[in-house]
Amino acid sequence: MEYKPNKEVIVKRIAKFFKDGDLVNLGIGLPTLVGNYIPDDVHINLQSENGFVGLGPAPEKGKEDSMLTNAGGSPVTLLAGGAYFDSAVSFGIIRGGHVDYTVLGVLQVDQNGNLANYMIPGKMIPGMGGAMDLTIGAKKVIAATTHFERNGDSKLKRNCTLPLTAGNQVDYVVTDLGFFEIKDGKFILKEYFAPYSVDYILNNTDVDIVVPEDCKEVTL
Amino acid sequence: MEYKPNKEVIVKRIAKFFKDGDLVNLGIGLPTLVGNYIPDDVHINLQSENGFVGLGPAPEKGKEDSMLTNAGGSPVTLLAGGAYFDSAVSFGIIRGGHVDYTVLGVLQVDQNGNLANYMIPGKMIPGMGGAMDLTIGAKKVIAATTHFERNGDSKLKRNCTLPLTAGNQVDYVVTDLGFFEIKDGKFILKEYFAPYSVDYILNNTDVDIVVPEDCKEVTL
Amino acid sequence: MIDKKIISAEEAAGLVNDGDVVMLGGFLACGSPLNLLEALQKKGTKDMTLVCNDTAFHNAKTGEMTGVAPLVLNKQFKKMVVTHIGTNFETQRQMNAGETEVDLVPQGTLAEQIRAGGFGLGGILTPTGVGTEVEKGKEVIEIDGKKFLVEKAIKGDVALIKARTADKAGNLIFDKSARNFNPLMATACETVIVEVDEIVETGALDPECINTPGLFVNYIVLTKGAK
Amino acid sequence: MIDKKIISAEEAAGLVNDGDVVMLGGFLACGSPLNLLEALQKKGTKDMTLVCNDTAFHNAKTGEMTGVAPLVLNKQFKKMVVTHIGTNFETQRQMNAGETEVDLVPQGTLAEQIRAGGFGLGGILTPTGVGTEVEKGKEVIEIDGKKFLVEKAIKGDVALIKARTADKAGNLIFDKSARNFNPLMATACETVIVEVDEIVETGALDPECINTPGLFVNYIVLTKGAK
Repeated sequence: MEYKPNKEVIVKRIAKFFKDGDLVNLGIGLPTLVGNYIPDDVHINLQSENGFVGLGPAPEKGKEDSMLTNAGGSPVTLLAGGAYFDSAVSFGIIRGGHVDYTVLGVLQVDQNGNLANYMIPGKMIPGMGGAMDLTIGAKKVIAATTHFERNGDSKLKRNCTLPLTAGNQVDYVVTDLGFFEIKDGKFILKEYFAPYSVDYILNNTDVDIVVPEDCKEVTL
Repeated sequence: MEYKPNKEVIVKRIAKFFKDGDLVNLGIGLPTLVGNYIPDDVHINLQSENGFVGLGPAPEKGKEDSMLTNAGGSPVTLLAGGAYFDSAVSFGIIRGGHVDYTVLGVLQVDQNGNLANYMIPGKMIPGMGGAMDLTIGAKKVIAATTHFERNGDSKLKRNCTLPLTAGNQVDYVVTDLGFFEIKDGKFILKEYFAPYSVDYILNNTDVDIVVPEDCKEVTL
Repeated sequence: MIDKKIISAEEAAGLVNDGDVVMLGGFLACGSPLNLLEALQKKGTKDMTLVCNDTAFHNAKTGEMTGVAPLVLNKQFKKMVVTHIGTNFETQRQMNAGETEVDLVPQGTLAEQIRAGGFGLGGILTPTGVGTEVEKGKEVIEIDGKKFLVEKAIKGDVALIKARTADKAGNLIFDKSARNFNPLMATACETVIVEVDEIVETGALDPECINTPGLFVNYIVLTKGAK
Repeated sequence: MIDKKIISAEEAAGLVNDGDVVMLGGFLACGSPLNLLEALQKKGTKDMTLVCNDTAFHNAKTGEMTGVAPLVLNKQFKKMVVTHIGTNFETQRQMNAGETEVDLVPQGTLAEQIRAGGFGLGGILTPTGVGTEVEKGKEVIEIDGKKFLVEKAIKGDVALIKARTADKAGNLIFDKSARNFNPLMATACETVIVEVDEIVETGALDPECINTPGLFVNYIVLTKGAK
């Protein structure tokens, strides 16, 4: 079986995490796409760390407001019941544990819940932006990533080698192969995504993976 | 000459300190009265540490609003250009050095600029409220006090014996006998108030007082 | 946005347990949730720790009381963390008699400690209180030659706050000087109960002017206004 | 209330000196004072230290730039204290080449450091950055078994901020997500210059909704709005 990156599977699965009333922060890039797959009957509150809650969908073409953007700089809208605030309040909400879930992109994530996602020394230095606060502060941290790098290496590691965004904070990892919980220094495989098998995941990921009895195949 | 407490002299003199645009915080009690004597042609901005700037005079009888009081709990008004904020912002303004003058009451003030005004252990414990932040934070601290206690002791001391509100922060002391600057561990007598004389002050105040050449008599 | 639960003052009092750390908004009772306090007084909840700017007014001569004063007189608090008790002779009496533990905290420090608790900071470094009784037992850090006290964050079990208006999603707008500690306390407690004068539809409040976003609020109690 | 001075963008740029620590509001240039930046670029002020969320956009392929990017390209900064430079390849290039000192700071930490500077705190204790590169060279304090970094307050010489509306007394109201760091920076600098879309009479703004009281503002620059 050949691996083909599939971001849609990742964001579709993550979109099923949330329940009514959850406050959720979606990181820039892949995580932002999760917002497009939230079930219609689930009402979550999205935070934009540049300064508001009640983040709504992109405006109609021609109705963009340059004074209302998401953390990636793209025009968005505000839902009824949303509220604006400054950056200190925004990160107070984050650091204070008021965000139920944050979904973050990944350079590396390891079986101890360490996350590296803000720099490759000497090469790519985007900076941490809000990622360090989000990783430390959110009640649950979901790492969202394609399972493999372009060169075929797994992004799931025994130990991150890149500079950490935060240590021991990642709760869940969702890749295009499966959904993992991180517990006791291991990846617990809760679901594997068709058409991949448990063996395919185990054979291609050099980390400690536990496959519990209730691990199940899911088609997304 | 017999001493007779005269609070009006104190507040009248203090009211002459300010210039256009100064942000001023007047403590509870005697200092609050300073607000009644600001010259008509001087426009200062009064802060109320319970949460606003633009403190105006007491409302007309019958127009009191229980949701708008000063730090002493008395009904007040808001001037055009005033703004409300929470207690963290209010004390951020104070601690951050944005208040030009604070005028505070006194139990004891000494020649090193130490102020004691929040408790007499075992006897009277009002608590420091905002006084510690104001004393530490305001650019200039004016201590406002009758010169003597009821038993005849001077409130100006060589060393405070009561618990300090803050150390080395008082810049000026205005009593009903004179106006002192505190400098290099001494009280500098800048003005003495009729009908008292320099000698009267020196003979009745057991502290180090310097009388500079330009010390002058003032009638208030 | 999900609607918040609207409950009665009595139901709200039922959410406060004996021994809870209770943060109470208000400054000399201006901005205190008076109906919640009355319900808590009736219920007789005890051994609470009070975190509040002050203990309101209790006139020694006339016996008149405002705000939290009746609960102080009832000895419903085993401890009070306050900045000023000069207007309540009974609090001073209990403190001097050693009947109740009273921590006196500078007002700006208390505001920052509560904010730090709500905003995930371990504490703040403040120059306020250096060289005073407040310094006792605290760590002192020197930064660029200036001394600062390490003042730790404070969190609570229940916040009892007062706002002018809530929308159904729990967004709050306060009222003039009645804002004071209320928005700070809303960030720092497990359960946040707000007493309001009116509830409006979600979306009716100006999103630029919301002092406390609904995410901080758990329950709304609608009263006919402050007493 | 005393009126604030209304000046031109060019006069404003004249208030910024070579070597100044300049705090710049905005998040990817949303809420940056674009006319002030243009004037500062023309004037060529140099050796500044920039404190800002980011260095806006500079597209490596097209050369398109927004916000502060032209000043970065001009090398008007000797140092930049920022949280994110992923959208400006030139900042990354200067950092990697060692041409400009770039301090990367977690966004929530930068916000608190600026607020601490403005509000007279020596710093704050934050869990953010513990066990990462950010911890290096910093004091770590343990409170109730949890580790926190001591992050020091930051102050600046000049704040260049953007608001939607000022009244003549300098009270400010911002605009949606363009608020971000602007109100924080207004507290933390010796000189505060605000670029606004409109100036109204003192008293015309709702005193419940003022994000930055006029006491923090020194100069107002009226422009025809954000570019």
